[in-house]
Amino acid sequence: MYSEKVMDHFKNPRNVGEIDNAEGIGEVGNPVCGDIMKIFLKIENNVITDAKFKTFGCGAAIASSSMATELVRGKTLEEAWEVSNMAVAEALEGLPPIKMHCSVLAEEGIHKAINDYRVKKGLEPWVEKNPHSHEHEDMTCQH
Amino acid sequence: MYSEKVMDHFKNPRNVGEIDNAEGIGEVGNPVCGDIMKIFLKIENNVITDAKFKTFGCGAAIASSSMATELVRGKTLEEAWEVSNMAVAEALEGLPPIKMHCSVLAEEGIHKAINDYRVKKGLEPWVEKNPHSHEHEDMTCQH
Amino acid sequence: MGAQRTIYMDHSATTFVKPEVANAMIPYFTEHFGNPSSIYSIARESKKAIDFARVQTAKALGADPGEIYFTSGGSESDNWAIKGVAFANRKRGNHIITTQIEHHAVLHTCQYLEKEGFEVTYLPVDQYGLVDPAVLEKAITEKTILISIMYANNEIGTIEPIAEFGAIARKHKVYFHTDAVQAIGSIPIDVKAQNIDLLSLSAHKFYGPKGTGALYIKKGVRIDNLIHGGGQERRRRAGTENIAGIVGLGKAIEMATADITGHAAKIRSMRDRLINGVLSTISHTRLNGHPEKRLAGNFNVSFEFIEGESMLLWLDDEGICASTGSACTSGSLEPSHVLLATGLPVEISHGSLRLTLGDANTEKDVDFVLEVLPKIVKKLRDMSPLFVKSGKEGSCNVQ
Amino acid sequence: MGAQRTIYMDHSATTFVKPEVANAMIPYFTEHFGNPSSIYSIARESKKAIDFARVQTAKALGADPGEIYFTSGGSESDNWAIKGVAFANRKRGNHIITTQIEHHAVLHTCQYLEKEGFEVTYLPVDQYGLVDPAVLEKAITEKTILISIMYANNEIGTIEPIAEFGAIARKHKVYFHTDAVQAIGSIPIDVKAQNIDLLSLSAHKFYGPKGTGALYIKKGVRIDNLIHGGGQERRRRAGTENIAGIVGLGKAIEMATADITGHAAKIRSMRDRLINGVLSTISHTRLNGHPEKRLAGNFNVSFEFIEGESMLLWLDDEGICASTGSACTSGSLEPSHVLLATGLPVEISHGSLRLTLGDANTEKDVDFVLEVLPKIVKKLRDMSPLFVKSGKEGSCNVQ
Ligand SMILES: Cc1ncc(COP(=O)(O)O)c(C=O)c1O
Ligand SMILES: Cc1ncc(COP(=O)(O)O)c(C=O)c1O
Repeated sequence: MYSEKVMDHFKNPRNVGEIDNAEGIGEVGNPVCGDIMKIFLKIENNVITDAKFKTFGCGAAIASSSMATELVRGKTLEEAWEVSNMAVAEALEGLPPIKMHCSVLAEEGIHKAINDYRVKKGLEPWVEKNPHSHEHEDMTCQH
Repeated sequence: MYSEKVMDHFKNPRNVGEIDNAEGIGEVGNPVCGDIMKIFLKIENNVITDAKFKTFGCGAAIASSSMATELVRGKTLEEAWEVSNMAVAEALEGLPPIKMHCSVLAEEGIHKAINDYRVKKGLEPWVEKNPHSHEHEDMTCQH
Repeated sequence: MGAQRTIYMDHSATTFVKPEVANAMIPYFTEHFGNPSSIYSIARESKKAIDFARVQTAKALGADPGEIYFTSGGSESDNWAIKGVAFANRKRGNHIITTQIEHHAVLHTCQYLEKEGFEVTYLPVDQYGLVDPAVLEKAITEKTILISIMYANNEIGTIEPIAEFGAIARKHKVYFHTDAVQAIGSIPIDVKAQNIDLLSLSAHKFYGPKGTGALYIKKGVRIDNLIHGGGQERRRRAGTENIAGIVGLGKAIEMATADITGHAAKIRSMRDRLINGVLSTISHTRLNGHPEKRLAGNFNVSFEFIEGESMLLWLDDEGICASTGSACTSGSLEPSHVLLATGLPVEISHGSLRLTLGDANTEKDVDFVLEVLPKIVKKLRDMSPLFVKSGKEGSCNVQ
Repeated sequence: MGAQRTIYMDHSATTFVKPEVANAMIPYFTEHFGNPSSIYSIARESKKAIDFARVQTAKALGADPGEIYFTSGGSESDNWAIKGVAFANRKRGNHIITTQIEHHAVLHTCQYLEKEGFEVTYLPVDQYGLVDPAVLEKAITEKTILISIMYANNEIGTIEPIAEFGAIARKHKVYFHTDAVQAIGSIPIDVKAQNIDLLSLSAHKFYGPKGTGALYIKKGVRIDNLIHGGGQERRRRAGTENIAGIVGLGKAIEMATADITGHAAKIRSMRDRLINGVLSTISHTRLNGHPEKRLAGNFNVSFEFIEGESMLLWLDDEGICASTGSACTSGSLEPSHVLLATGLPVEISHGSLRLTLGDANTEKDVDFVLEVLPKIVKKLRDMSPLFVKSGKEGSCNVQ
């Protein structure tokens, strides 16, 4: 069902935990839908120097959180914003169709954490370029 | 499917053949229905001294003809008239429900041969006591 | 993954075929393969084997052999019972009563019938998954032609008061069908005493082969065919008989019902140790289903703050086979309709685990699960954002 | 009875399971028994096995694996194809075209649909059992939603011009279903080239297990489910998968289609020797079906003045397994609807015998039947009142 990469990130998730006094925090998802992700970003000079997560969800949700935090570490906020759900899914060597929404959640979590930082800094939050890309047929629970 | 008795009378049918100048001959059935029986009776002093048959039909039809001719041999015409299809079926140790009509055919064949004799002798043919007993649900081909 | 051995705790999803059953089946593949509808000797062997399995099955249910019809499994039996009775009795009425906790083979069939102009009442259940006989009786109208209530639930294991439903159905002259797929071998069944008109069963739930089931149809019940064609099964279910499968079903049901009480007691004692062990060592944990009126092998539990699939993956990594909800829905994102019907909050239903014990298990398996499961729950809770919010203390166990 | 050995000449009724097929199946009973819908490792084994069988089946038909749905046999496949398309396309029209010589799984399903408000045209056949494509095309109306014509007839073996029917159906945008139960392994099939939208098959006709079949459904075909419930077979056919059966079907269809031409040539040469031997030594004998366009193993013959069942019993006594008409109707008193459709007089149809050769046979079997059959026919004719009437001389063989 899952790729080896997904299983690796599920069984050995990178960056689990919280960051005290994180510059940006994003929580997405809904317990009613069976998945919640909370992303913590440490941001120094516009660069993500640390990223951590806590996730309630299925194997794909945990692996997506792990991979997304890996992908944004060391990136500028502009670069991190461009990390799409497809990039997360590809880095995981694919996700089953009914699990694609987990990668969407990860993208949303990163975006929300970045905007949390921007708002706290008194900046305009960035807008989702293509919010409709987050809708997908297979979702039975809309967040 | 068939009892051992049926198989015995099918494989070793008694009284196959014709009787030259038989006193009574009865032919019943219809090739369209898949069975025809022709019964030949030799009658001396109101007693059936010989009975033979020719049959086109299934295993049960052949066994019923064989058994019916056995049962009426040596009987008076009155006694032979009383040999019912149930008697034939019982003597055969039973017939499958969809094959019960074969025993009916045998009874009818004997009756027809007896009446053939009576009519030739200028006597009234006997009437079937219970002609409706010959109807049975399982018959898809009515003779 | 890294498992050394397999601990199978998903007997409600399916069971292994017992060697005795497999051995009974094998001669019917290459040797006694004759089509039972034919008249030659080797075909009569097949017919005899089917007749024997029919007697075995009838005996297990207290039915007459002439009331047993072999099918391709529980789903076909459920579809046949419900659509068959519905269409054959349309002129008498168009109302069907079932429950909210049925298997999808019943629920989706009823939903299909709704599109075809039937009205269906889906009875609620209490927190334990029990249907109230008084509520059933009130739901009956003069248009009601069929009541279909499962014997025991496949997810939470709750055993329904079938004899009471049967009596009510009889009193109101409504046909009563029960999906007994999970009950065979766990609960003694007597279709006559319990006033059951139709009963579905499936061989692979009691150590028989997959793809073979049966429908008991009480003599005289008006029912349409589901699969039309040849004259097999006394003209009621077309298709060349799956002789090996039928022989396997017969052997399996005979074995499964030979000593139900003794067998259930053994399974129940292992299961109870598992339940008590889990509930006493893991906090924020709820037992789903009825504490006593439940299938001997069934343990269904919700762990708050974590999600079921990730539990399953870790259990699988340890060689433990389990499920969340029913097997057929474990690929889906939807929470169990059964748990929701018992009033369990959606977010908690996501953290549910079903362990169903059976003949593949030993006490050692229970020890191992009790050793491993608390660690898995802890690991997942440690990474759950919900756990911190709610605090680690306190317990809301339902005993 | 007294037979020393068994000569099986009823391969169209059912076949033995080949040892390779049985061996492929056996591990899935006691070992790899996991429910393929579950997510743990042993269940993934089951899923892989089913996926593989799906590829094997698709390859044999020139289909995509995603177009193969496993069922419980030919009858279920036929019922599903016809009812499923009929109900799903009711709004487009209510007319179905089939033929007078279909298997009962098609005919009785169509008769059932007539009761449900559908109109069915039963196309006639010529003396050889062939359907005329021009007659088919003329029967199509704007209300026609489905054409169902069998690939090859189970009684007389006639092979229909399926590609021509497919082209006509495509031209008129009507779905085309073919019952290919008898064709698999005897005739090369290519569903794409032949414009087939739905195709039924059944494993036990090509040395696979009974109780397993498949329906090919071309991508995009609108069809309702027949068995509702769990999400198996991509939500189209509920019920825990008969893994062992499906694995057996896959292996069997791969073997049966590996060398159709070579295999058919071998069977055909035995069969032709049998036909020629019987027709040349027994008078008042007719070959039923088409002289060339027939299944390689099929020999259907009518012997005037005698009745089929009594022939079967004597053949059985010699250890020869044969049938009259089809297996499903051999218990019935009705003459074959197929033979009648070819114009054979009823009384002659009663004296019909079907010998279907296959992998169980050798040239010796043919020798033995040629030795025994004339004696049996003579014995029965000698006790037939019809034979004398018609005279023993003369012949009305149809070559
Ligand atoms: C042409 C044809 N269609 C359908 C069937 C039905 O297949 P099954 O008996 O496997 O259901 C058969 C054989 O019985 C057949 O010969
Ligand atoms: C209660 C219940 N009903 C019906 C079914 C369907 O049985 P099958 O999968 O054999 O078709 C199952 C199991 O899958 C079940 O647990």
